[in-house]
Amino acid sequence: MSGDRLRLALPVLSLVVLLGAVFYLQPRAMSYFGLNLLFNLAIPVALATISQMMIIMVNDIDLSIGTFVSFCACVTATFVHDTPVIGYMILAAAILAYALLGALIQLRGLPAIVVTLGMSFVWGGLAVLILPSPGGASPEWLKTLMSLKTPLVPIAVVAPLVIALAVHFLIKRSWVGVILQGVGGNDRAMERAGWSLVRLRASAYGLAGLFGVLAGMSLVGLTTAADANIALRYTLLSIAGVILGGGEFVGGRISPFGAVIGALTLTLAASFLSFLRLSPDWQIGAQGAILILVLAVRLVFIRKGAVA
Amino acid sequence: MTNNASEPMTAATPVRALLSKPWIWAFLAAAITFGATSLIAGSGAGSLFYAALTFASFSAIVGIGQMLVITLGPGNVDLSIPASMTLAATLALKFMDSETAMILPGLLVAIGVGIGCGVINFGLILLLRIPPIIATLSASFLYQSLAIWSNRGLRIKPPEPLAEFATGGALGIPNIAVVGILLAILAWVVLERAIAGRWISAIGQNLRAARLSGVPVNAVRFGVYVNSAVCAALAGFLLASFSGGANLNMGTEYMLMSIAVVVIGGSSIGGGNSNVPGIWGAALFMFLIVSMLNSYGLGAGIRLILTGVVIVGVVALASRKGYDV
Amino acid sequence: MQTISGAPDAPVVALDAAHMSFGPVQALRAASIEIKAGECVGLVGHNGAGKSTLANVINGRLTPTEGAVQYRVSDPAHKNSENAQASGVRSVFQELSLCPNLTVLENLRIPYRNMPRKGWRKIASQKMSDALDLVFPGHGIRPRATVGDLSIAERQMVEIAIAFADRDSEPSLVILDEPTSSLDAAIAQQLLDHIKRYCSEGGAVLFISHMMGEIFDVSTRIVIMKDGQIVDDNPAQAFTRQSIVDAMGHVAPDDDAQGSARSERELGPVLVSSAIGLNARRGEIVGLAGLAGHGQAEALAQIFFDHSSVWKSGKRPEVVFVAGDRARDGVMPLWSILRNLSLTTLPEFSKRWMVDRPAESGLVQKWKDRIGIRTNNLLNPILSLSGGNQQKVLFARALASSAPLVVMDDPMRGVDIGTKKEVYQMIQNEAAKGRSFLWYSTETDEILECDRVFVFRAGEIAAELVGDEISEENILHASFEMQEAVK
Amino acid sequence: ADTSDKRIALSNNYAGNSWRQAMLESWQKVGEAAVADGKVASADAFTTSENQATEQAAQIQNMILQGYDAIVINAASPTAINGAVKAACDAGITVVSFDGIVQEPCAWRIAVDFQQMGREQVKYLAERYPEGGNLLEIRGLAGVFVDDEISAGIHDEVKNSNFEIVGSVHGDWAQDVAQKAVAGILPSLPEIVGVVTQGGDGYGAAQAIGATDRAMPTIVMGNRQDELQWWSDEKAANGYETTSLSIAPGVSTLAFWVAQQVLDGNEVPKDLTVPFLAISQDELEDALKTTPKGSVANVEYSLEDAKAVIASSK
Ligand SMILES: Nc1ncnc2c1ncn2[C@@H]1O[C@H](COP(=O)(O)OP(=O)(O)OP(=O)(O)O)[C@@H](O)[C@H]1O
Ligand SMILES: Nc1ncnc2c1ncn2[C@@H]1O[C@H](COP(=O)(O)OP(=O)(O)OP(=O)(O)O)[C@@H](O)[C@H]1O
Ligand SMILES: [Mg+2]
Ligand SMILES: [Mg+2]
Repeated sequence: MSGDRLRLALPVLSLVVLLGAVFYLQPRAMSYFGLNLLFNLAIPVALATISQMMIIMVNDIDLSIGTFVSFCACVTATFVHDTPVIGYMILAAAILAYALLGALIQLRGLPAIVVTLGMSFVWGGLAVLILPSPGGASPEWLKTLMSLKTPLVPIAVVAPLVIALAVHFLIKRSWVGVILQGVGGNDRAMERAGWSLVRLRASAYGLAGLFGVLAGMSLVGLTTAADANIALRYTLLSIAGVILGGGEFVGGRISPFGAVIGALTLTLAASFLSFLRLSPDWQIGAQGAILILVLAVRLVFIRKGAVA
Repeated sequence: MTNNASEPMTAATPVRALLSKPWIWAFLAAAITFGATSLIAGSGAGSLFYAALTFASFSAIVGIGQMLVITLGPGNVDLSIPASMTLAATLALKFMDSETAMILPGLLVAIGVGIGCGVINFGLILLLRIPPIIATLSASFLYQSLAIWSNRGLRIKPPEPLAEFATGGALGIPNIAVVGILLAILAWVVLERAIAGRWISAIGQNLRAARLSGVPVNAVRFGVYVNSAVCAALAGFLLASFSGGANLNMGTEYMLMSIAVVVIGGSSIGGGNSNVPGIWGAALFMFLIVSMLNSYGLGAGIRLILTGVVIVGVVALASRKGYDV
Repeated sequence: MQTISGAPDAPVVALDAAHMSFGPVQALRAASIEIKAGECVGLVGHNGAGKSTLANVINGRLTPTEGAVQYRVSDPAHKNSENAQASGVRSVFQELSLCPNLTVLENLRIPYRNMPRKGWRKIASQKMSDALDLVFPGHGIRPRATVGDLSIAERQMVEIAIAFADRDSEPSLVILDEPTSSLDAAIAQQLLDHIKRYCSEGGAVLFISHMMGEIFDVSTRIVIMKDGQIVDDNPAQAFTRQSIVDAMGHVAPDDDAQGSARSERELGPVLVSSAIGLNARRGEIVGLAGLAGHGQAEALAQIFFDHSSVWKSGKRPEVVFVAGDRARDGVMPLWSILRNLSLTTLPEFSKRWMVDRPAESGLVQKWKDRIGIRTNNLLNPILSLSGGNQQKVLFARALASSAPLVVMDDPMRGVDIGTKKEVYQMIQNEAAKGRSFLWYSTETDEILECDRVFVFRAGEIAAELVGDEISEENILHASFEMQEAVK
Repeated sequence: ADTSDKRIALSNNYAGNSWRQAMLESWQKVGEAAVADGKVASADAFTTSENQATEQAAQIQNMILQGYDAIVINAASPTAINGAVKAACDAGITVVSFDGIVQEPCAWRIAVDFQQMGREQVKYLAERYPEGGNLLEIRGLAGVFVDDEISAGIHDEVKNSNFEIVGSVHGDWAQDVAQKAVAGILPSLPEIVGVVTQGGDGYGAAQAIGATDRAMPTIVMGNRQDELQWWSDEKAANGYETTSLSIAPGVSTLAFWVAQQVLDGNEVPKDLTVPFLAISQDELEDALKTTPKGSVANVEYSLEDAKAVIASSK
């Protein structure tokens, strides 16, 4: 079995098992309506996870994605709703800022984790400035889009698939994706072959920014309003999603399908727990336990390396 | 593409030598913010310094633990610090139940909790091979539940002498800061002079090569994770004693804080290279920047933005490119 | 496909009195060299002589501090590296330049800057297969395999094939910096044959190696470097093994000593043995031979892991390891030479938990002199050493220990001949004192140094050869045909 | 109508402080009694692991799937879970929000007039110090609705007084953060006469100020037992005077009964207001006696109390 296939086997398996458990506990979930409720909030998580994946692809890690998505959500619920032209310009500028950040990180050899840690304060501050108090409203078209009634399968299932497929073609099949993955695999080799690492890293970050913006917009479409802290937990969720989806922190090993499935699995895990009806004291702990459980299954799939 | 790193350490001017230390930037930043705040505080500068020392201690103590973890190399970070702090403080304060005689046993309970958390964290990493970021995060949910379950968020007062120790000071230095500085010195000795320090750094640079060079890699990693949890537990214990009781949310801000002080302090986040004095510089800075922005009456939004800009700025200034040929 | 423009008989590259210094280190001094089409230039020199530096100046990665580089296509407005690329200069660096997370064909896409965008995968796959078939017939590497899943020898083959592949332009000069170091003899021979064929068809090659046999096999011209200078540059016929060794400036060790030490030594009881039947007696030098990638490295690692602990480390380790793949298994890139060298022995020379620093610098100084590490300051970063000198540090790291068993995973990669002979001698001496060695090597010379040899095939021991049975033919024979082991 | 087969769920976004713990405990106590009495079929409580609107929205969507008849919400955000609340209403579920209320019009709201809470503090201080003076403001978590509301009330009322707010810090509703923030800004402040807070930060402020040689200003407390204890100690030592006000965590039980009443078919106005629980100088000792050590002053509501609240706001 090829490495990529194997990498995907675990996330798919854990999703299937969890889904089975949820259907068993709550047969009502096994419907168009039920699936939509189970998964619609996974759409922004999936987009954020893809964004994080772009960063992990070039061996970096983004601690600011949660605040960035919150910022984008605030912009969407205010500027994009009130004055669309200005709104989209701000979002475009945010993507550009992400790309510039990537360039800065490469040029000065900065540790991405710190720069993004710093940026998480900046995005958070901007979000608080835009929306000191929760509010705003979703642009109509966005609300309509997110509550679209697709035939047969609900949008909550269709959208993640479409996202995964699109990113798969962009990253795994196209030559651009290959070059970007190369940065994570061996950046010296890329440099020797004459590629500009600055440009490549900026592109990866730009893509991350783009998907962050999409995550923020889709989130507002679902919640119909925003607040400055709306997506903070996406930072850790997205990292967990990428890893759960078979990605690795170094070496440019990532899988778009895996990442999206990882995001779905994480969302589902929380639902599974609420269907179990644990005592409130242990509800938080159970979330940790289930995360550990799912990842422990990875053990079966990891080849036994010589050194731990 | 030459760079100064490849030159041997020839005699440079003292200033140059100082500027080449990666931790100097954190102290410079702290000094500048202190100066700017003092402009407003005037004669209050002394008490500002005292407060800075006090509150920086907690960040420094958790930062030392986090630094060793981060030194272990890419992907190593301890996200369970806030939960370990809370759990240790909650259990210890409940155990002491404000009784003076129980102070020492209480401290031992806190440290025991720290050891327990560290063992669980590393157990997940080693036995289940879960990446540290996620292992420590998941474990922290468990600790949080345990803290909630154990006394449902009730705030129990620390024993009187303990509270006095935690809030007191001598010769213009808070007691807490003395603890923090002693721990920093200890960490420096371990990292710079002890075999263990070499081992930690070697693992951070290349785990496989370290293993093949005879480094007992699991023992070292075990020690580092346990140490981080124990530092967190100690910080939690002191913080609860200082602020008059344990809260369920008392550790929250130390998650980002512990990482921030490590990286602003000049440790290479890629691992293998750590930097003890910088932790203190960064811890002071992180307190002072908030005080400065508060003193100038800036709103939360601006304050957050400036904090972020300064973090990125300090890191960009302190960075030096590695080998690039 | 586009061919390289410019006058066809002009040299592909010409260096005129090029200087290259790194701070105080003069890595290259007044080097002048021309390489013309159809030439295969063998470049030899001791470790740190400046070979890699010269190669990097030629391929444009380094810009000389003085002097000029002229390419066949030289546009002064462009950087050297761009001119080099435009002139068809390609390089195979010693440490691998592949992306392990990508497939073989995707790795071809990386240097192939102007690949057609439509259907590029098909094109890349075709070109990759063609190139591999051309250089290494019967290679068995699928273009869609992920590089990370390949053995180190296969990766090296892929990288070499990429350098010779038909891309946007034809290669006019291929620089190979120690390309055969992780290939076994049969595959290396395929490469040498290809080089000869390629040069006879009008290509040029700059071939860096420490293996005299290969140099004589392929070179039409041999260039010798010593301490940053080109000290000799003549047609290959003008040299003999001896004259090269003399010119490189190393004392020529007498070859007759070989093998005689073997018979004299007295062997002790069995010290280690592993599940697959590998064993070593006290004072014995045991070789692991066979084609590259047939389980030798794994067997060694197994022995090392079985006899060392991840939980404790004591004053008397049972086994130490000498890495061949420096970047992966040996070097601590952030550290000085000193710290790198003392790593394994820290608990042995220190009193308790603390590093005994005077003892440390004493020990390191002793080994620097003993094994001849070329540096003026042991506090310099290890990466400032040339590849061969880094390897010596790793050797010293292990030998400085008191462990009775030394496990060596092809440890002489990139070590020059003179040093090699010294190290062989050192190993013989240590063995005489009762130390045992398990030595995996891709080079026959080294295997011939051993008392006993296990030949591996497909992860198992195909033959055990003792004493006079150890010969190139026997090893090759056992490598290729499953035989009843001589027990 | 009979509600004995109805199931009510509590969706809670945060459990990390003593107020929330007391809230959950009150819910459990009253809920269990109601189940035993056959008033409802079940009263389950759910808490999200992190204080996040997105997580709570998912939680509510799960409750819809589980077929609860009513969902009682203490919301992480008044707007960010509107989508999920709307979906619940559309599924025919009664939604009642309290403390952290939601804007979605289909839900019932048991609101605390947070602006008023801010104003009350300043009014109290204005009585104490008619000539005015300097105030320090301790705020909650930036970007959260409650923080913004209380602060707005405070600033609004300060305009009608002789006070000036000379410093404002965010204590994130955490004792130690508040203490740290206050200690950091104190050196730069002129003399202050009063500290206005958002509940639960008073003790931290007192600690920070006590560590300096400043005179202790009047700190408005937030009903936490340690605050009351400190106040009582100071009162005994030097006659310290202040006031304390906050919402009673037991408001969760009011929300419970309101949900039950709606399910019962009674007409209930969409917007209800609960008074906050204030403790004055004279009530201090009594309040302290009834508040468990380390917890928060509390009142729980019975069905009758709830009916009275509903009736009064018709
Ligand atoms: N970037 C650099 N900075 C400092 N010193 C350097 C640098 N590059 C090369 N050197 C030094 O220049 C000298 C020549 O190095 P080079 O790598 O060219 O040797 P080499 O002949 O390839 O040796 P080997 O056979 O061991 O690979 C060595 O002393 C090396 O330490
Ligand atoms: N920035 C640097 N500072 C110090 N030394 C450097 C630096 N960059 C490269 N070197 C050294 O320059 C030399 C040439 O680098 P390169 O990576 O080409 O080595 P190499 O030739 O592949 O090694 P080997 O000879 O073992 O094949 C090496 O000695 C390397 O260690
Ligand atoms: Mg070299
Ligand atoms: Mg070399």
